This record gives sequence, C-alpha cells and structure tokens, in this order.
Amino acid sequence: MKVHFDKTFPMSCSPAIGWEFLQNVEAVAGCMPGAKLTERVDESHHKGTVTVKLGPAMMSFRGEVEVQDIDQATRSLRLMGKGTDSTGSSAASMDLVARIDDAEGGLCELVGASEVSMSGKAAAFGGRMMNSVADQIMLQFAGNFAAEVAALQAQRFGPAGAGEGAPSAASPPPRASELNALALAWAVFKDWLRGLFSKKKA
Amino acid sequence: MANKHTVSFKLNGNDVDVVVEPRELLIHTLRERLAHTGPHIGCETSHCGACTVDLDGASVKSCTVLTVQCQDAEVLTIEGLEQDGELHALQEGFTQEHGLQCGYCTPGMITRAYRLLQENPNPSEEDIRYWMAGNLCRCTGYQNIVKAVQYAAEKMSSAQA
Amino acid sequence: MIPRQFDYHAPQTLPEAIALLQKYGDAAKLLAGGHSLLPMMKIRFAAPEHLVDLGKLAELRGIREEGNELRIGAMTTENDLIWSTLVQEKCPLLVEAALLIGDPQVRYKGTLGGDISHGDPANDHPAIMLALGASFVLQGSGGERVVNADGFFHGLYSTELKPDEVLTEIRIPVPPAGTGWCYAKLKRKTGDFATAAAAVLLSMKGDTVEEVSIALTNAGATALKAREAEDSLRGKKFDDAAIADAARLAMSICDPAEDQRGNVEYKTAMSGEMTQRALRTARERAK
Amino acid sequence: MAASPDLIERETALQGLGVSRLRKEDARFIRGKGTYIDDLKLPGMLFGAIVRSPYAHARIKSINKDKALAMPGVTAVLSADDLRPLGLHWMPTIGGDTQAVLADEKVCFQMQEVAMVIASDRYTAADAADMVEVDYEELPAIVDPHKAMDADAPIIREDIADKDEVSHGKRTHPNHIFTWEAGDKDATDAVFDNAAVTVKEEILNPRVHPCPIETCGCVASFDKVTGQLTVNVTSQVPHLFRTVVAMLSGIPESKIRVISSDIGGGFGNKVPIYPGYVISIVASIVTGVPIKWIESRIENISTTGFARDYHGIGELAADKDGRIKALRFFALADHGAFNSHVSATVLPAGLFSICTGSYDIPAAYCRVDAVYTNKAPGGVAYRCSLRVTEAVYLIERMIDVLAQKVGVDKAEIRRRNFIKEDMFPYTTSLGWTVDSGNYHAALDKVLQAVDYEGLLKEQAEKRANGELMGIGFSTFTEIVGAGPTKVCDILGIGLFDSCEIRVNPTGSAIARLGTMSQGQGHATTYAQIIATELGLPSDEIQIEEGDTDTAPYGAGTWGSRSTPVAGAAAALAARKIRAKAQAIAAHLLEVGEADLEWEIDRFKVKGNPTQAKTMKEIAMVAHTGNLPEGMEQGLDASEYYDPPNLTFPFGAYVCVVDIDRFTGETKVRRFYALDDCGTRINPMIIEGQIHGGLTEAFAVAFGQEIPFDENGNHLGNSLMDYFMPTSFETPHWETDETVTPSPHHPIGAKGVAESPHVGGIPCFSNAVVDAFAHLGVTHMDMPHSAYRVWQQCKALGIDQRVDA
Repeated sequence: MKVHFDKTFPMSCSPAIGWEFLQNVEAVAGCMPGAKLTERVDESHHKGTVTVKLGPAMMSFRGEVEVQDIDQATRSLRLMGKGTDSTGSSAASMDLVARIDDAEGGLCELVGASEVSMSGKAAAFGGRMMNSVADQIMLQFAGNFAAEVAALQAQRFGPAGAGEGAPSAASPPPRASELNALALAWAVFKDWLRGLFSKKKA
Repeated sequence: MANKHTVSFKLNGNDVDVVVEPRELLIHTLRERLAHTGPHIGCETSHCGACTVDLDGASVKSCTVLTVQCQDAEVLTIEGLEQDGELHALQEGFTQEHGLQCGYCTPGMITRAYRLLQENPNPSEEDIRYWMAGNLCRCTGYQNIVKAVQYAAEKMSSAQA
Repeated sequence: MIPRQFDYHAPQTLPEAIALLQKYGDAAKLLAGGHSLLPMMKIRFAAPEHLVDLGKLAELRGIREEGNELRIGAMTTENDLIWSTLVQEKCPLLVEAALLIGDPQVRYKGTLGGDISHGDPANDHPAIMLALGASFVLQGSGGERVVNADGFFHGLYSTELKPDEVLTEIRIPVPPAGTGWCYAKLKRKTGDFATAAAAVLLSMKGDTVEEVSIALTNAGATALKAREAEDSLRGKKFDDAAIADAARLAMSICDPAEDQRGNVEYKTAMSGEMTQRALRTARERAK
Repeated sequence: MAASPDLIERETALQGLGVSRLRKEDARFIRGKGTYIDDLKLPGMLFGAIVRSPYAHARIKSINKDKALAMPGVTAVLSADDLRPLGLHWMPTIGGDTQAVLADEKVCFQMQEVAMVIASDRYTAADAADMVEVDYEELPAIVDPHKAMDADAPIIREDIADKDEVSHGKRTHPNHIFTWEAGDKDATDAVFDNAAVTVKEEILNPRVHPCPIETCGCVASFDKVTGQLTVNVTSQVPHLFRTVVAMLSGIPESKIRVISSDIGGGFGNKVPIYPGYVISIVASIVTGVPIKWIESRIENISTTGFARDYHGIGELAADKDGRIKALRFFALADHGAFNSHVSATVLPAGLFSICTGSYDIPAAYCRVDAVYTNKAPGGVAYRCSLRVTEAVYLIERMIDVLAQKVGVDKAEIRRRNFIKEDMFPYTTSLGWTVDSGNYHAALDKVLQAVDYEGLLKEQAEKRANGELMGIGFSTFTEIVGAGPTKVCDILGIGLFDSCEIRVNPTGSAIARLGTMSQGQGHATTYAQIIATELGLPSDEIQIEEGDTDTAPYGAGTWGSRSTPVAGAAAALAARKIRAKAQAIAAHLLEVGEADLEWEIDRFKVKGNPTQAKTMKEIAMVAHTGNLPEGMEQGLDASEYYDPPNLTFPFGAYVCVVDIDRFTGETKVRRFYALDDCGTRINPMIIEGQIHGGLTEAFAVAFGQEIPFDENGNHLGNSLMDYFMPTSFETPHWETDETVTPSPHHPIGAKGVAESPHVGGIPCFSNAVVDAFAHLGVTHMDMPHSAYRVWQQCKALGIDQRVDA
C-alpha cells in the first residue's frame, strides 16, 4: 500500500545553510528519527537501519539509501530508501524529494514530497498506523532538521532573521533520537506545527 | 534472556506444575506439555474460540493467555467435563441435537457453553446466539448448537428440580 | 504467531509495578487483559523486553460510588461492568458500550483501563469516557495525578500516560437522573472494531435540548468530542433538522483512516449516521 | 397394509436407510478425543516453519541462513538449492502445471514459500524463520487479471515463458494458461442476433477462501532403514496424495503410507498438494526424523486453497415473454501464479457447463480464459464441484436480470423456463444429461410455504415508504458426484470410488472406502446403507477410510461425491455379499434361490415364512464347511464403482432481506430452503449439511473476499478481516424437501452438502439486488457488505434522509 505526503516546514536559517545541510546525507539521515547509517557504499549509496515505533508497535528495517538528482539550481535532491524488516515479513520503500525554498526574512523552508510504500505484514496489519507513523516521522525529522540548521546558522553567523520584520519561526522541539509516539514531544510538536500547513493525500 | 518460570495450577481438578518461558501460550502448554489436546488452535488472533478453556470461572481464549498468568489458577478443559464416566449434559446435547460435524470447534464450543449455563441457566435462543458469538463453527450453521445448549439447559434444570 | 521472548513480572502491589516501569522504562509494557497487546506481540509488531502483569493487583479491580462519581478500578473487566447493578443503574451507557466490545471471551479478560490506556481510537471506551466527562487517576514515580479524559488521548497509541505511570482508576460523574443515553456502533461482525460509532448523553427540558454530549469512535487519530455538534443542539428544539445539523457538524471533524471497513467517505458518513442513531435513541430514553 | 410389529421392530433394529441415526463419530469429539493432525506427536519429531516472501513479485538475490543455523535448536534451513539435487524443488500440480516447492530464484506471489526452518519446537522455528535473511529485488506485480495479457505485462512465469502449452491447449501470451470453450458459438450468436430481448450483465465471483477452522498441516516420517515414508496429513484425497508423492519422489507407492485421521473441516481447502507438505517430506528424508508442519491461519488464507476469482459477463436471449432462447458467457479466470486448479484433463473449467441450470435453453456458448497473476495458487472448489458455484450464480442471476427486463415476476419467469417433469432425462445444449428433476413442484411448495403473495404485497407497501425490502429466488440444479471416468480424472486417474466389505462369522462387518470424511458423518451414513442392504444392524458395521494401507483406492471426498460414488460402491458391494448369502440360504433351506425372497434381515421361502435364514445365521455358516458345492468360505466383497453419469440435486430457495439505506446493513429476515437430494439416507445429517452450506453461502454473499492492493499485498488475511459469521450474525434457516430419486444410482441418492452453498449464494444476491430492482438496479457485486450496499444507496441518492 502506498501513501503520499507533501509537507512544508519553516527553517530558522538561510537558504544557503539549509541547502548545505540538506546535501550532507549522513547529517540528514541523523535527523531521521530511529535511523542509523551503518555503511557508506559509495558517494551516493549508504546502508542503514530505521526503527519505527508507535506505542507498543515496533518495526526495524534494514536497507539502502540512495541520493539522486542533486540539483543546485532548485536546491533539491531525491532520497530513495528501501528495506525489509528484521523478520523478513515486511518491506518498505520511500521516495522523497526534498527542496529548500526561500522564505520571508531571508529564511527558508524545507519542502518534502514523498511516497511511502509498504509490503507484506506491515501492509496487511499496519495500514491503519501508516498515516500516524508517517506524520510523526515527518514532524520529528523536520524538528531535528530545524534544530540542526538553526545551530549551524548560529555557529556561522549568529541567529538568523534577528531584528524587526523577522518571522517568528517557533523554536524547534528537542531532537528525538528514535521515532516513537512520545506523549511528551507530541504536544510540543502540535504547538510548533501551529501556523504550518500540512497536506496529506492517501 | 528470558528466564523460565515454574507455574503451578489446577487442571481439571488436578495439580500440575510446568516450567515455561514467559512467552509460552496456555494453549501450547495444555496441548504440548500436558497432553490435553481437546482445546484446538484455529486462528491465533483470538477470533475463533477453538482454544476456549475455563480459567478461574471465566471463558478465555487460551491462545491469548500466557501460561505464566495462570499461577494458582483453576483451568477446566473439555477433558474435565465428563464426571465418573458420565457425560455432561452439554456433551449429550451436542450429540442428541447434531450440534457438531467435523468436531474441531466442539471442545471450545462446549467449554464456552458450560460457563454460559453457569451464568444463565435458562438462556433464550437470542441469548445463546449472542453469548456464544466468541466461537466460530464452519460446519453446523449454529442452529443445532443452539438446540444442543437448550437441550442441556433443560436437562440441567430438571435435574436441579 | 508466537511472541518474541520477554521477561515477565507479576508485581503484587502498585508501587512494585511502578518501580518496574521506572526500572525498565520504554522496554516495559503493562499487561492488563492482553487482548490488544498479545495479538500485536504474536504477529511480532510489538516486542517489549519486559511485561508487567497487573493481573495480581486486586486493588485495581472493582466498582464503587463515591459522592456523585462512579469510581472504577482500571483492571475491572467488561463483564464486571455489564453485570454490575450499580453501573446498570447509574451509567447504562457504559453497559451498552461494553456489550458491544469484542466477544464474550474477550469481555471476560478485557479491562476498562487497558482499553483506555492503549490509546487506540478504534477502542470503544475512549469515546465513552469523553462523552461521560470522565477523569483518570494516573499513578507513577511522581505520585498521583488526576487528568480529564478530554485531553488524555494524543494520537494513535499515544496518551498522556508517562512511561512510568499506571492508569489506576476511572472516575465517572453520574449523569443526572433522566439523562438519555446511547452508544450506536456499526461493525462488520462480532469482535470487530467499529466502522464508526457515536456515544451520546442527552438531557431534555420539554422539547428542547438542555445538555448534550457527543463523542466518536474510530473517526480519527483519537476518539473525538464533537463539540460544535453539541453546541448546535444545546437549547435547540430537538427535531430532525437539528439532528441532521448535529450529524453534519460531527462529520466535519472526522478524519478516519481507510481500511477494509470502508473508505474515508463511508466512515465519515457512518459517523454522522451513528450520531443520528444515538441522538434519536437517547431522546427516547431521556425523561 | 400396515407392517406387522415384528417387521417394524426388525427394521428399527437395523438403523438403516432413512433413519436419523445419531453419529458414531461424536463420542470422541464431544470428549476432546479426536485425533487431528496437530495432536500427533512422534518420538524425535521436529517442527518446520516456512520463510515467506513479503513481495508479490520479486527476484531472490540471496538467502543468508547463517544466523538461523547458528541458533540453538535449529537443525536445518532448506531452500530451493537444497531441493534441486533431489529434483524436488518443483512439483506437479493437480491442474497439470508445475509449482515451485520452494521459490526458485523468483517469487511470484506474496507469502510464497522461500525456505523452511527445521527446529526442535514451534517457538524456536518461529524465531529462526525471522533470522533467515533474504535479499529481494522487487518486480512489478500483476494484480488485476484484466491486465495479465497486456502486451507489456510483466512475465510472471519465466520458467514456462517459451512454452506454447502448459496444460489444456495453446497459449497466446506468457501469462495465458488456457482457453476453454463449450457449446455452439455460431448457433448461439445467431439466436442472439435475432432475439426479441437480450440482457447482459457482469457476473463476478470474487477470490474467497474455504477457511476451515483447522488449517492444513502434516507430519512426514521417513524411516531410513526400511525406506518407508509415512505421511499423516489433512488431505481430503489420501490416495491421490500418495500417488502424487510417489510420482514426485520416486518412492514406490507400496512404501508410502498416507493417513488422514480426523480433519477439522475441508470445504475444498484440503484437496491440493501444497509445498508445505512436500518440503516436510523432503526434510524428513534428509533428517531421518519426523517433521511436523502446521499452517498458521494467516498462511492458510494467504497461500493455500483459494476459490473462485471468476470475472465474467453473462448474456441471455429471450422472447418477449421471457422464454430463454440462448445463453452466452465469457469469463476471465484468475488462477494466481501457478495453475493448481482441481480440474479434470478434459474439463479445465470444471463442470461450469452445467450453467444452463434448471432451464430448457436451446442454445448456449461459454468461453473461459485462464490467466496467471501475482496471487497465490491453489484454486479449489469451495464447497462445490469446480466452477459449479460460478455456473449457478451466472444463470440464477441472469434469469432475474431478464425478469426485470421483460417485466415478468421472478418466480413466474422460472416456471416458464423450467425443464418440465416429463422431459427427463434431459440433455442440455452444453451436453449434460440431467437424469431427473421435478422443478415446478419444488418451487410451488416453497412459494406456498413463504406466502409469496403476502411478501409481494408487503414489499410494495415498503417501497411506497421508501424502505428497501428484497425477495430473492434460487431454483438451481447442481451437478455432483464426479464422476464417470470417461470425463472425470485427476492427473489421469479416473474418479471412480470403492468399497470393501467383510462380514465376520458373528454377523458384524467392517467396510473400508476410498473417501475421507471431514465432518460429513461417513462412519454413520455408509453403515446405514450397508445395514439396509445386508440386514445387519448399522451399530455392528465398522467404517474405515483415510489410511492408504488399508482402504481401497478412491478419489476422496469433495464435490459431494461420497454418497453418489462411494455410497453406490458400498451398496453394490453389499449386494454381491447378499447374492452369495442367498445361495447359501437356498442351500441351507434346500430350495432354489428363486424360491427365496428377501425381507429386511433374512431370506425366507416364498409362501412359507417360517422357513427362513437370517443374515447373521448365514454369516456364521459362510465360515463353516456347510456350503454349496464348490463355494469358497467367507462373506466379503469389494466394488470399484464408475458412475454412468453424475447426479443432479436441485432445490428451490427463497430469501427475504431488509436493508438500511443509511448504513447499507442488510438483515436476512427469512431463508426458506427446499432441497431434493433424491433418496435420503440420514435426514438429521442432511439437515445439518444444509444448515452449514447455507451459512457458508451467507458468508460468501455478505462478506468473504481476499482483497489485494496494487502491489499484490494481502489486505485481509486474518480472521479480523476475513468474514466468518458467528452464531449472532447467522440467520435462522428453514428447511424442506422433495424426493426425486436418481434413476441411475443404486439407492437413488444424489449428494447434498454443496447444494445449499451453490444455490444459496445467488439467492442472497438476488434478494439484495431485488431490494433495489424498483430503482432500476440489475447488478451488484458480491460481497454485499454494508460498505458496498451503502455505495449503491449513495449512487441512487437514497442514502440521505429527505429532510436532512
């Protein structure tokens, strides 16, 4: 079963910083909750694992990530990931196109469009969880991403968009190392999300 | 990792002790360790009721009960219904009313009906159809199972009187 | 269909249970009736390293009336609720819901607290609790706190419970005498989750709605309180138009997940239809 | 003339034909003492668990067994590479195709068998199965059979891509299996071209599963010393199973013993030979210890024995009064990734050509194209003979569609088209000779019983109030009892059946047959047939089946063939014994055989009733020296029965439903089923079979379906989603009968178990569609779930309250 997601997240950093960070696959993967890159096969291919957790439910996937179509002009790239879960009875693949767009006040937005496809037991029994899982992956990924780029921005030039006229980009939530339904973080995310638009097509 | 536990409970009135992993399901303990193969496995997702046993006065699906949860419990299976060579009214009723065909769901069905009649000695057809809905049968279409339970209810109440 | 290995703990007291949760944190899961968790573990969607069985905590099972509240232990089973004359008399909505849960065997094992704590919007009690305005007693290392059902459910499998907290008691304000009630549930078969379901409490003053409470099951990531639908009815004459309006407003907050029970359109429409059914039945029962 | 008390007493003592005798089988089942496959435990037995593919279509890049093999308790992990040297990685199917026992470089359906882990117990096996690492390269999957033969469709079966024939004739596409035709196309087309009225409608039988409560399983046990292979297995066809295993393994049949003990329901699911069985056999040969393999429910629904998946278009041509002149049908049959459909060599579409039903239809033509898709194989007949449900569904739906078109009442249009009583035996335009029937009588009896006029009146009133009430009919003719060896075979073996009877000196007897009960009560009913034929009490007649070492060869139990074929063999074997007994009686009474007449349990001298010899007396004498000159001792006989024709049970069903237009919920208010299965052996068991068949029909009509997504993922393979009605959902059944014996069957019996399933499904559908008939609806796809029915209501704009 397939689900499409299109989401946009505001970043409190300049487009250049955002784009620089986006091209660093290890760093980006580091923002992926529950993800670990275990091996760098070559420039564009990595092996790794992703652990997806939702309440009592937990699945662990091992597979490959491939980076494609890095386009400096549009500041976009494509991340293809696929793998099978530790029991071999489920499989998942994701095709994500990520882009850094300009935003007001010299800041930028992270724009993500992805298609997640599930096979096997995960599709048969996990279907109803998919939207919630994907939502939370997105939110926490964006949250972590925002935290990283903000830090990078600060370390390079001091906080972005300082001074009047700057959009009030809410400070991103604490980074979550593993994807889970975190009762704690959820509320935070909801606040942080306020004012963002998020569209989902099943 | 998982250390084994010794679990003691009463099975059809007899004391039993088993040493099991925490994850062992009661249905497997009964069938594999204690040679009680009356309760059957049908769906493993607690929908079919073929594995139904009576646990401390409750009908439960033993595929969804951990053996370690049964410490000091009283377990009754189909094998425990016949008393000193005399069939339980339900066992008789299922034969008299042709309440079984392949026989696979029968032990769970009878064990469930046993508890139902303890709680409601004189159930209507509607009661029976509602309170027996945790046990699937593919052969009989349930109609004769309802009759069998009613047969037993009558026999038991007349025995009371 | 066999769970992964885990360690089993059967605490004899609540503090023991909480201590275990503290010790093992996220690696531990509470075992109540087991009919949500064990099937997930058998298909290996869940693999907790530690199971903490609340089954031996007698203090968590029981129903009593205190002041104007029903106080129900979290480990009280569905059949306990169904057969309790106190609940039948004071809160028939709870009995009606329990009778529509699972199947007979499941109702012997399934507990009120387990059904709520699991945080599954497809479970029936979350909506019932929202409709009743219940509150939950949570006990953990930080001591005890009492939270409202409204706000307790954060998302699919996600609740206000901290990893080291246990839901110990459910407190239900007894609805005023004469309150009408109904839990209307559409399901494919015995043992199934709701395609859609609506819980309603309704008190009337003559032909007009005095107070109304509406909550929906399985219509989104959590059970939903249909506030606008409630507002639209309060103080209004209870007629077909008002019911239809309320149903439309209830549908407007639905965001169900498509599955074998139906697509988003059907499930949303059924949430509306169950709302109508529940309102009509509650009206008949209101005095 | 009333029979004397003495005669009645003797008759009663036999508990023979026509008596509602309580079942012999029950004693062990009600005590939990049945012996089903998973109850069997052999010394040293290991447990097998299968590693399955998460993809519907993929290449296997590598299989890493190291982690699994390193686990304590794990003996072996078998994959195709281990079976290849033995030539056992592929196996023949009963559809004439071949099937991968373990995926050979490629998987073609989700949950296909990739490897089997052999371990000390089922827990260790389950853990180890998870540790087998398989790397796949996913390939595009074909889920929709309509796309299977597209020019650019991915090739599913690379192993046979270049073969222009796999079985049953030429192939026109790598995903094409066969095309089957019946009837005279030109003549039929001509009738359609000139017909006053024609109707055309979709006829879909979705993919479903028989889903017996017991899943499939086996214990394979190979003795390395003696070379003896014993397979305990859940098989409805133990003898065919043994033959296939012999062909496959090269082990002589004399060294293979197949035992089917108690079976927890079959309904067709337990006819085919599945990879799990074969891997277990290989594993036992390799390890030298017994191997047990038991399917999980999810494996059962996902991988073994699906049924139907028949996508058809039906057409009828008729005159303006609704008299049918011709039938035309085209279907696409989705056989999954391997063709393992249970079908005779000359009948690849099974008995579908019975689709002219109970009606006198002068011209007919049907064509079926079977295709491969990335779905599980194992096409079985779910409580029917292959494709008979589909055939009956076609004609019983289409005649309703015609009735609506010409505006004739749905009961009346059936009457107009019925084959009349004086037309039997009647040969259909598709070539079957229907031996007997009395359709008008059956329908009239039912119409009266349900007060049809009253129902029509009520329906009219309800419709006036915007309520939905439907009345459905099914006046079906079944075809069962496969079957005559000239047309019916499996892998070339004719579908005769057999019975051996041995009468002991004291007058008890044992009978062994080639069939295999899965709950039908053979131990009870066969004894009743023999009791009446031999005049011995059925309680003293022991019935055995299912052990290939002791039972005579037979084709097993499916397609309602036990009574029509093996039941006939039992009667004829008994008659051979009675003939010998008559000679002995004549010798003892010193009269000619012609001077004797048979009376219940004895031969008596005509006109001198005191002069008689009971069968019991004769049984003893048969074991002494006091026999006619040259006659050998003993009183036994065997019969291998090749039926001259199939049998044609029929029935008339009426179903009344009420539908909630706001939710789509359908309530079956009433179901009245009249069945005619010819001579009735045990009315109690017949009624039980009808209750069960109707309930399975109800399940199919209202909820059963195996859904897939666009990637070929199963979306409903556990009992959470797959519809199995409980006592609460199941309607109350009313049963009735007429008796029209089969002229060619020794006791006139026809078989009954499948009629209620086959006849029930269209009856439910017809009732649901009829509820919308006044709104112009002529077709709705099964299953009629609330969701589906609501979509119809929505399409018609009646899902909203007017005032809303």
